[in-house]
Amino acid sequence: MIENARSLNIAASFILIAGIAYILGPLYLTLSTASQSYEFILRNGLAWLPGDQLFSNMARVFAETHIPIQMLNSLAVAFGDALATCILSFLSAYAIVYFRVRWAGAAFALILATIMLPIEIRVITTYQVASNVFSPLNALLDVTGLNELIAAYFGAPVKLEWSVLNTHLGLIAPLVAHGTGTFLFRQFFLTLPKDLFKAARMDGAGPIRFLLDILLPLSRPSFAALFVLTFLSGWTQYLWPLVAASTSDMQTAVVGLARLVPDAEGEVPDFPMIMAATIIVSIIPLAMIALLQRYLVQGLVLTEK
Amino acid sequence: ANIEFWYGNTGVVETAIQAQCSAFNAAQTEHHITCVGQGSYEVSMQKAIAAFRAKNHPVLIQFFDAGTLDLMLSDAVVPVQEVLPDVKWESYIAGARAYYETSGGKLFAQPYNASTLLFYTNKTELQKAGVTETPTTWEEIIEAARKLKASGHACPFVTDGDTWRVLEQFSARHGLPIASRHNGYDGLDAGYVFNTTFAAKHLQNLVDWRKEGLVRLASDTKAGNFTAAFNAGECAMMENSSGSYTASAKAFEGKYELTVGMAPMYKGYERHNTLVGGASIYIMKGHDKAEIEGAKAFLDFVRRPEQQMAFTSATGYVPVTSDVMDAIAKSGEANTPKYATAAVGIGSMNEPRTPDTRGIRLGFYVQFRQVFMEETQKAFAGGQTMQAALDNAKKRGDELLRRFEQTYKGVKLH
Amino acid sequence: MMSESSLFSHRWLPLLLVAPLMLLIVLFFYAPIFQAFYWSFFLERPFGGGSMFVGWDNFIRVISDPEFWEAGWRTIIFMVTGSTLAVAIPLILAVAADRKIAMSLPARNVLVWPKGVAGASIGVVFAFLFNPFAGVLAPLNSIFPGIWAPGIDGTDAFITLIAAHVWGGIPFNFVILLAGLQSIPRSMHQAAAMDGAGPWRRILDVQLPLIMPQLFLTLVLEFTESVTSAFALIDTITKGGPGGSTTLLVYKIYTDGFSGYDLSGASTQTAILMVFVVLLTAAQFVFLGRRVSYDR
Amino acid sequence: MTAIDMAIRAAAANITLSGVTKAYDADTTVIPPMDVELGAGEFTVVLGPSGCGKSTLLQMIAGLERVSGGAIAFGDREVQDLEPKHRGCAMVFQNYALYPHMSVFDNIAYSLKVSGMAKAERIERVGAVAKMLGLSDYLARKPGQLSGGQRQRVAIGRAIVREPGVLLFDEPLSNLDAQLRHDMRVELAELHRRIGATTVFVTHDQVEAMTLADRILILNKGRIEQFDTPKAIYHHPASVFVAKFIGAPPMNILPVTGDGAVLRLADGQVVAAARLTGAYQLGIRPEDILLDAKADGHKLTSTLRFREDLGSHAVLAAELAGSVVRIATPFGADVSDHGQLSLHFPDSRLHLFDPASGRAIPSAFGAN
Amino acid sequence: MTAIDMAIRAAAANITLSGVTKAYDADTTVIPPMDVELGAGEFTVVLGPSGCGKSTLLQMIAGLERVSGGAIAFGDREVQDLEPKHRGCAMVFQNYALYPHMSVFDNIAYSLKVSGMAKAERIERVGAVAKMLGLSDYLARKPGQLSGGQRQRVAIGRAIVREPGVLLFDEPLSNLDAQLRHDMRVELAELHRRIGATTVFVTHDQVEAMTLADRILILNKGRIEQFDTPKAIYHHPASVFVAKFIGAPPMNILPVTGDGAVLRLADGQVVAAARLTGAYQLGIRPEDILLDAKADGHKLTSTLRFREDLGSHAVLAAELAGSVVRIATPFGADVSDHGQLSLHFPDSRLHLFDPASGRAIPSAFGAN
Ligand SMILES: Nc1ncnc2c1ncn2[C@@H]1O[C@H](COP(=O)(O)OP(=O)(O)OP(=O)(O)O)[C@@H](O)[C@H]1O
Ligand SMILES: Nc1ncnc2c1ncn2[C@@H]1O[C@H](COP(=O)(O)OP(=O)(O)OP(=O)(O)O)[C@@H](O)[C@H]1O
Ligand SMILES: O=P(O)(O)OC[C@H](O)CO
Ligand SMILES: [Mg+2]
Ligand SMILES: [Mg+2]
Repeated sequence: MIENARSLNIAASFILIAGIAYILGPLYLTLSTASQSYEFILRNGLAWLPGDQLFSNMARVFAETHIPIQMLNSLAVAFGDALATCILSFLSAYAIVYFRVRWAGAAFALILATIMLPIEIRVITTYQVASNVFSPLNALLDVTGLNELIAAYFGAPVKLEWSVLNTHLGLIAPLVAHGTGTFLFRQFFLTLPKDLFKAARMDGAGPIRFLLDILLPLSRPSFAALFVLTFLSGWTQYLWPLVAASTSDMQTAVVGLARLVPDAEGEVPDFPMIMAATIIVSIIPLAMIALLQRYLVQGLVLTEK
Repeated sequence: ANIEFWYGNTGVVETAIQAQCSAFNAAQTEHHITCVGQGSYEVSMQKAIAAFRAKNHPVLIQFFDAGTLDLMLSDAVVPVQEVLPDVKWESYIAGARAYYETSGGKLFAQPYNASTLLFYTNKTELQKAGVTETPTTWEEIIEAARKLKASGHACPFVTDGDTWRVLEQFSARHGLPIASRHNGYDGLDAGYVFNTTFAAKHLQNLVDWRKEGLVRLASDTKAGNFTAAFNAGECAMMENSSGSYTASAKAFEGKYELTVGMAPMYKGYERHNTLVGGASIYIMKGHDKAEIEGAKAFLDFVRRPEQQMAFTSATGYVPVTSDVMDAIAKSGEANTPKYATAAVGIGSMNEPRTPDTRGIRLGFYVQFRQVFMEETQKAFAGGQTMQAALDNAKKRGDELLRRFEQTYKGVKLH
Repeated sequence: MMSESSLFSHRWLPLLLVAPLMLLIVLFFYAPIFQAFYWSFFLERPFGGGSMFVGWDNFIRVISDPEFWEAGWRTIIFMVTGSTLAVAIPLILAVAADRKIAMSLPARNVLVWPKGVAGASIGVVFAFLFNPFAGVLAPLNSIFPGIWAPGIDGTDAFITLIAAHVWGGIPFNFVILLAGLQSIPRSMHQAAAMDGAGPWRRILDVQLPLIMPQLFLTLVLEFTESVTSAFALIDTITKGGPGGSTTLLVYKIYTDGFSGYDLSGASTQTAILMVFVVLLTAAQFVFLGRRVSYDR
Repeated sequence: MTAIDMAIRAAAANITLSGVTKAYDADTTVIPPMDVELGAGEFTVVLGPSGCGKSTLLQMIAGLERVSGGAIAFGDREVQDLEPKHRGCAMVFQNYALYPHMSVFDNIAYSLKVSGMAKAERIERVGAVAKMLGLSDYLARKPGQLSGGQRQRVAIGRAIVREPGVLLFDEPLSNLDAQLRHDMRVELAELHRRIGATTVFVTHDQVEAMTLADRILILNKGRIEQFDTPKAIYHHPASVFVAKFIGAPPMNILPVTGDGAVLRLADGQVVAAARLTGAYQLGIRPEDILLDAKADGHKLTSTLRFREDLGSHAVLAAELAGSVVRIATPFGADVSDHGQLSLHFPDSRLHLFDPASGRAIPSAFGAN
Repeated sequence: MTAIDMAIRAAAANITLSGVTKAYDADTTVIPPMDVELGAGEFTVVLGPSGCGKSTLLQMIAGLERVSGGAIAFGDREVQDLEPKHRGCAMVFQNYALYPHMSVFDNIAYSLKVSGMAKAERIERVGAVAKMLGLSDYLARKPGQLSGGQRQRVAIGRAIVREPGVLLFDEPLSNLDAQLRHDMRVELAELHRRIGATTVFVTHDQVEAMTLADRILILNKGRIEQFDTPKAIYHHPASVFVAKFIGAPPMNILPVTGDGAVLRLADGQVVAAARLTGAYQLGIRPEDILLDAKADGHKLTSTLRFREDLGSHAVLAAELAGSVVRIATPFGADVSDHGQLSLHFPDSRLHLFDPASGRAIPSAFGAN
């Protein structure tokens, strides 16, 4: 366009530079500190300038901490969370949008409500459930009096027990119980031409074929965007894995990382090693962002209706 | 049997615990212990609570001093002395016993990583400022602090104002109660009294000294951490747990000279014992005989003098049985830095005691510690006077006590 | 929406399709919430064993506790300032990145990075960044001693938290808002240019009004996100201090429940917070959502 | 004639709607009870303004919408409760609704694949269809790489590959530009001539309707206004609605009053002799109005307002008795701008409508 | 005539393009050097196939695209380096690009507001424009609540409220359905007659071009094929491209060979007498072909393939010398299907083109 947008472009450049600096500042500090020695930190606190200890600090992370192994847990949790979220959200959004069922609105509302209350608020009781996933069922049987009947007939009431604590399943499942994915897919489905659905029906495709042959291939960008977002949030989860995993070989890297900051007052945290570990722990998600960044914008364009 | 032990420590201590566990597993074939770090005492306890409700709790769990009453009334643990009647429990030093024993004199938990409050100085810096004698009273500390300040030292004395340090240990060694009913030993109907004792004056002093620039809080230091500030030489004196000795010694190596002694008194007050800190190990209910056997074996193992000595030398935590003191004496290393805290720590805990200095047996005490910190920090920041802060803390603390009383209505105090 | 009757009319299949997610949500969302509500009417012993029905006592206790109100008030302040900034700053960045300038490309990549760095691990860095002696504001402190003291001064600690929160909130909001800006048709800019509106003016008159749906979406999500993100940051940066000045309700619930063993009190607060968040979100929909026009 | 053509021709069946109604929700009936029979192999165009229920009707035939009442039969087979895939009809959508992620081949073959046809047979069938539609060279492309016309052919290929007896189109040309639209129309007509499937074609474009239909079904608010051949509809519109809807520019409609002897316009000028009394609507097509008529009929005086010259012919707009009348003059006759015009309405070209119901009054002036 | 009309008429200026070129990137020139002058107050339609550079040309005039070379002048004022807002021209966009969040009033008033006009004056100006466009009752509505026709009027209102000397339209009718399109066209013509702004109107619809333009500029791949009145373009197309582009159905083009005496079709039939030798392209419009000509001219024998009946006239497609020839017969003459047709091409209606360049060869058969 022929117009003098120079003032705006200059301002925009400055804003972006400031934004980038704001983002990179803490990351730079992480890097510079990670490349100093513990002794340096003891004397100076964190470092403004990089040193030469980066690799030895990283080597210590590998040698002295569980973080490399815990990264496998993180990978399992983030991947499992992302995959399960993508698949389950996809399926439920599919049921809500493409089936004539009276409860679709209610189901969607029930799913969407989960967006409002993060796991941090309900962590205590969630832990209770995770420690025995049958506890709600047991309680239900008790309250309804069914258990008395059962006890009368079979001699003992039903008391099922299954703890998912300290398992990958238990780390993942409560994270998946979340509505964002369903919301995203629903929005996306609503933007698809309706005739596509009708055409497939005319072609004789039933619900499963339509799902597999038409909807799934078309949802790839949304799938990718949701996958990346969920993967990242799964990877960076803190409170739930902290609580739900009790052994260090089940814990995720972020929890392991936080654990490097000692609880007792007796010590100055080994910040160089912690920062080196931070870098190691962030490598996978950062690589993921760098690779899949374009899908993020692409897959999130939620053109309303 | 295969058994589990949950603990809360991290860092150096965690390493030492894991070493002990491996040693135990290597030493015999009958049992196998898995020692699980939970990241902190709090998380460890909360998980134990949930795990107990779900009936998949460990046999052994370590917990810190502040939670003693909560566990005693929980009906989730068995007194160790009942499970292990044959152990020579008398060999545990009185200071450690008092904190964890029932009214009937039976130990409820086996003291494990025991600590107590000590006083640390950077002798090099003190001498630079012309202080040749290591101070032992608050009056001397303040005098030294003024000298340090005059000589340009920015941070003469440092503390974090932690409840354990500024209230519990202070009150105990000055023979002051924190709460009525002998700090709760006599019943759940106790109420807080610290806002009326000399402790209130001491806390007000801290506020004034901080204003004067003689005392710094953790957040006033460059490192944002008072231990780090002391270790880095930024601050010249601090009050801290014996558990921090190893780290300080390591940091000072080759740069500064470190002294460690008993925590300071006010002149005119008779010295009483300091309380045992750190944590102890409980046996949880609901396990079969084989598992209890394993637990017993482990408890016996960590009680062994050589194990305690190794733990002490690795962490700075204090040994708690008299036979270990003998062993240390025999080892010929008694005066080396390795065991520097052992003698002074035990000595401090063994000072004369009164019914008010046995320990703390108050409900929801962990939460009270936070309340106390919150209120006093406001006073340090100038948001309210120290007296108002303490009155507030008492009020909120009493509410906790009343709720605890209500929660455990009808439960007998051991 | 499609017409009802042109949809698949299977009976069991849709149930089967939502069942897995629904099961998880019922188990790990509704059951815990129900449990929290349940506990809020009881005095619950931490290790179980005795639990006493106390009616509304817990609610009365919580409501008459000034600490609760203070934490609630702080939560609101954090939600409002935190989410406003966490939307406004990405908005400004997105408007800038939407222009065809050299910086736009690297910005689009770098600005997403924080999403990959856990709040729990970056908290330490922020604590240092705002350290009164060594951090970015240290020079200020050497001129006016004590002006910046997050370890003592609650407001300063609060600001530190918000800065860290905004840092972590940039990526998601940036991406959504940028996507919104990019879907504005070119002809809309051209029309405004013909009308004599320069590029600055177009930001206000054209771009902002047209990304209202995205702004609304980010605001709503950000409100709940601020609750979540706050936890990890408080836990690593301030621990709720100094003097409780950064104890938001989530953190208070966590500490009351986890370190105070006050399951009943924590559950009661959880229940109240839930009602509050739900009401707040509903209010957003009513007051903001109504003004959002989806016309393009 | 290829094998596919023959198969489709054989499958073609007549479509009978008996009392079919549709209401999307309780209070608004989109289609009141409708009875109609579309002949086997016939090309029916459903024409009507936007929102009149054309798509709804089509989708009920296709099985994409449930009927609220009544029955639909293909031949003797009642189909209203069958799933789309069991009805044996195929559909071409407005924007073609091609699967964007599939190649042309896969798009066409998809219904065969779903029905479980063996691969070899699929390739053969798709090959035959593609050849017939001139798509053989494009089978590997994705829809995004095709021109509008090619896309339409793919959509048609997808529809006919299953050899449906009934072929349905929902405004398949409305997204194209004029040029392409014209070409597609011709292609469609040829295709139908060849394969002879019973075809229902929905549009709101009258040129499409006129050129494609065997019969046109004109819908207005869900009701059938007229169902007849294009010629009959053009020359004998059954109502004012049809008269105004068909023809561009549309039929002129003027209010007239009969005094038992002649019909007069609002300003008193006499249009025609007729033994009618009372108020009527008089209709005449623009191309039926004669200029400067030498005939001895009634002359009407009007004022020229403006003219549109379309090359092949011009359209004049003239003011007559307070209304605007459009006149189509054959092949660019020269008329001076803004002057007086003398018009003649031949009796045989006049249409008379009841002003209340809008229905035509037949044979008012004898046959035409 | 209102005050706004007068102001715009006064501002109307001629537009001169001198050697204007445009290349979006180095290797592809969208517009090769172009020289053209559009008269003050003239209504110019730019017509051409998709992608030929119509929008590009318009946007260069508007200032939304930079020229790659050459100069644009409004009157004596060189404008090619001015920002859009300083050029004094206004534009109506394809999808109108109304601000969806602003009321009709605010949409129209926006440019005035930007220019800092006082509120009272704004209300007055917008009121006048709205009245002129019949929008007075809709000023408070949002664009989403308007019909297509109303939206267009808002877009026009927004354009003319600033009293621009130059009014630009980029395919403003292409999103409308046939009916509405027709009405809008008439409104536009009236509007231009009234306000007389220099108008450039881009379209690829020839009916629009024919009915609206004072002169039509026909573009082909960025080059001007012809720039003349609609009548001249229709009756004297300057090239095969123009001949085929204008007229529906388009002009028939047949290869002929001259032997110095007559022109013959590919199958040897004689079309016309002409003293020409060599190969040519012969053009004749469908409506110019006579059926069963009584005239003594050359008779051509052809076979009828099919017919499209459009009510007002019919189009026959006949095979002649291996090509398909379309014939428009006036007002539904009855011709039996699929029979032999005898055709006559009147000399005066023939067009001759150079087969290599495609340019018209003038006066080959005297005037017509
Ligand atoms: N799913 C639906 N739910 C409710 N009403 C509907 C639905 N689909 C269509 N309608 C209504 O039914 C009427 C007929 O719609 P239909 O789509 O059949 O019209 P149409 O003739 O195809 O129009 P167009 O030419 O615009 O495509 C309209 O008034 C429309 O608003
Ligand atoms: N911004 C651009 N960058 C590069 N090429 C462009 C750009 N805009 C248009 N073009 C190219 O310039 C040529 C002319 O485009 P233009 O939009 O002027 O065509 P048009 O005649 O308006 O076509 P249509 O009728 O489809 O609108 C096309 O080949 C197009 O691909
Ligand atoms: O720091 P520690 O381990 O000595 O423990 C100190 C107090 O006992 C904590 O309650
Ligand atoms: Mg329709
Ligand atoms: Mg264009």
